[in-house]
Amino acid sequence: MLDKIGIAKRIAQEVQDGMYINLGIGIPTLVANYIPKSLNVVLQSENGLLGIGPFPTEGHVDPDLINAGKQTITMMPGSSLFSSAESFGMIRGGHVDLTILGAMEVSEAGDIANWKVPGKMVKGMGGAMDLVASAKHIIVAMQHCSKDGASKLLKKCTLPITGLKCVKKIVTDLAVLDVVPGVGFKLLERAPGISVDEIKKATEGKLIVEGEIPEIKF
Amino acid sequence: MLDKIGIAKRIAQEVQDGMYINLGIGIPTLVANYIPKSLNVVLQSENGLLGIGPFPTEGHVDPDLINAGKQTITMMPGSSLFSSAESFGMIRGGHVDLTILGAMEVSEAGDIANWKVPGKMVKGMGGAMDLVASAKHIIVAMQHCSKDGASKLLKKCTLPITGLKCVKKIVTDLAVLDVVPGVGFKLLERAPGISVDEIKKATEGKLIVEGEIPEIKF
Amino acid sequence: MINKVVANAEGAVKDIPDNAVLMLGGFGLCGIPENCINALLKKGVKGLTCISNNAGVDDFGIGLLLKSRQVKKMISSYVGENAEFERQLLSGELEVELIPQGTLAERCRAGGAGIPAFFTPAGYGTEVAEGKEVREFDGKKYLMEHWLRADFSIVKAWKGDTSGNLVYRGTARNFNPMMAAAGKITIAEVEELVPVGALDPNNIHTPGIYIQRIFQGKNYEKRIEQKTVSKSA
Amino acid sequence: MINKVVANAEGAVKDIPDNAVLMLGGFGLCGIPENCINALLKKGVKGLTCISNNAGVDDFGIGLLLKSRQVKKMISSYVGENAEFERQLLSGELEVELIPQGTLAERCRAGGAGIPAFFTPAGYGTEVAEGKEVREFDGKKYLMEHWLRADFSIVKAWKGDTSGNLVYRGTARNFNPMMAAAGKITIAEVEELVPVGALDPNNIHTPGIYIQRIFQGKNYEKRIEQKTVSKSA
Repeated sequence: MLDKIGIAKRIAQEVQDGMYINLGIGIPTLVANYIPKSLNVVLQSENGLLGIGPFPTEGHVDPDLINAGKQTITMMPGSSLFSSAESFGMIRGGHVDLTILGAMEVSEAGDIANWKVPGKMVKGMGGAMDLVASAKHIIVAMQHCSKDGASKLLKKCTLPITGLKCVKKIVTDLAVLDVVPGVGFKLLERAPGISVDEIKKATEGKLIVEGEIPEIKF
Repeated sequence: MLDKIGIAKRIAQEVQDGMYINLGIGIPTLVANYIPKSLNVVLQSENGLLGIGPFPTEGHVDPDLINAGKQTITMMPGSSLFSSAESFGMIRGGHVDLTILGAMEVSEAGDIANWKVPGKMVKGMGGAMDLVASAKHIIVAMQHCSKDGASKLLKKCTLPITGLKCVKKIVTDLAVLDVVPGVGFKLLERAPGISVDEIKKATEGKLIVEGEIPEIKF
Repeated sequence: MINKVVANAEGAVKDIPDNAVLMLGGFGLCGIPENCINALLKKGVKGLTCISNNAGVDDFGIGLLLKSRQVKKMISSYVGENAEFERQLLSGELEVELIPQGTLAERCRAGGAGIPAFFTPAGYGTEVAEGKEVREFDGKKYLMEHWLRADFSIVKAWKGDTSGNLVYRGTARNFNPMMAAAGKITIAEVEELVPVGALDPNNIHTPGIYIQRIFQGKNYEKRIEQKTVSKSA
Repeated sequence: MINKVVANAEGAVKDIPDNAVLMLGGFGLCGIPENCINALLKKGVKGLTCISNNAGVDDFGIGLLLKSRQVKKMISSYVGENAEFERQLLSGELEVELIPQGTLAERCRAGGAGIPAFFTPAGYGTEVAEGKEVREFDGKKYLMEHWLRADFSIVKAWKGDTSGNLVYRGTARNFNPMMAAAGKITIAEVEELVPVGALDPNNIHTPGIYIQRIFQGKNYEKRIEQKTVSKSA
């Protein structure tokens, strides 16, 4: 089973040289720490920055420099700053190569729900709907099941939808899966110590298992 | 009768302090020379500049600084440069207070034709259609009649239209007129030495003459 | 150039009436018009509709106007981190319209640029799409969204000249440029007011044509919502 | 940062095929990609559709590509000042689509920003409106216009860094930023190529994400179409 850092590390393996990447809040933010230094990638912050750098050291905090999670950040050399309209133009126009975000549910069609739980306080969708509607490639970082053991990889989402047919790949604490349109969740890799049967049990949506399923390698 | 400079001088009287103004090619460009120095106005060039200054002196010509007529220009202190999308956003969004342009024909409804003569080479509308569709206030500088004496202030335009019901005021070699929607051309002033009868004869569209019509004063 | 300078925040907001529709720049607490928010608080204007990506926190930013019950409606993309907000929302005192962040940015941009409607894929298939026209282009579904405009837009810039040309700093730019263009009257507060000619024309973020009033703000707190530091240098 | 540098114009345009749809930045002869136009001329690629506000003059800019019969279609707002152009147009060798300048700018912007269609008042009631959907908003009539995108966009900037961040100069900015974002592949030629980190992040006009290839051009002529001077200093 993977912890949050494990999920982040495994997603970091998907990153390719030359990519522009938008990282969501939570586990996706951690991915930045595990991207090999040999790769040249640029991280986008949808509030108006290309080139997110590490968090600042204590003396270098700048209130005018935050990420989409409102955390203080720094800029890499070669960064650019722009308005929210330009930023979402970039996202909507398909210029961002990879979007990594969290989810509460994903359906076997690739629908995602991650913005609202009925009955709970609604905080808003922020940029999530724009991101999922336009991203060329979306990887979801999530727990395979809820705390009470219910699967979050479903036939159909039960929570309000953020976007339809958009998720391409999922990395959970149990497995790595592709969403194959019209087919279902295709199991690619097992988390260390997790059996195919355990993943089957934890997946409500249609799970495709073909041949030997290897364990995730780091 | 007014010459081109006379028309430009009379239009300059319409300019008010604090205005942002777009000047078309030809007579409208001349208007800039006669705006009283006491007025603070800003001239917009739709290729991406607010704050057009005088033509440069010989040693200061800059190929990267031209107006919409492709003439070399200078910038006033406090200018700003921007893209064509921003520039026409400004125009379309109604931020430009006054647009002054030339016309081949104007109808009594305020329609304007100034971009195309069938049978002649079509050069394109440039920014004219955007300007007339969006300007808050449009003043047209034109000759009252064509070279063969035909009126250019018509019931209906005969040439392809640039925009509908947009012209508010016209200054010709013979007269100053308002376009009153649903009514016609309202005669405001006569050019020096021109009688009301001469203006009537030169105007095909409906001309409204109420009371004494004063001569243009400079 | 045209002089747009007013003395201070109180002067800048003095004619904002009850029930006005306002746009307020900023993302989180970054790039928000602190001085004008305080002046609105002091003035006590009521029934405001506030278009702003966020709603501040309990004791800072738009949160202050919520606490004093001056806001009737929020139009935002993300409004967490605010207990008083939640109380008013659940009790029905406050209306909230939630809009995807990119759609909000583009609707403001459309308002300033004279585009009454446009198509975006964001929100298709979600409850955001309810009642909206759906159209397909090149095999993909889009929603028609309308422009947003405001009676007054209130923006915050780093530097500005007396004719209203603005330069923002860092990620404090965010929604400010689009909102500056989408207000019938736009008020800019700046950290540093400079004479005309002091800013490079090539590097103006908001041309002065969009600004009707400008003043140099004071006592900027520039509060940080999530101070996050790394240990290594 | 990602390195996008190619050796020269020839390398930058080498895979542009016959019948490609190109966007070319510039207004008049100001801010046009001189080096790439010359490389296209040398390469002899044919059947091009060129989206560009103007079509150059007889012996400079896109006019050179017209003279060598490499252009099938021009999509522009104003195409005067070009005798060869006129001859080809009248003889039917060249197709021309004329678009109001602001609509052209906005259609390019929409292409880059993923907006398939929007409404503009420009051209309502004129022959530009033929076949287009008309819709009324707040009592005013608008046309629906679609995005424009290109197989290759070719832009010219003043300075650029190796990761593709661009800064334009003066009114040479014009259509370049929108076209940069609207190309599947975008090539930028710059007067000065600088290392990553040399440009101020706050003053980038085109973020590098839009640029796939960049090179430092040479021998810029920067021809002036209408040299106009005043006598007094």
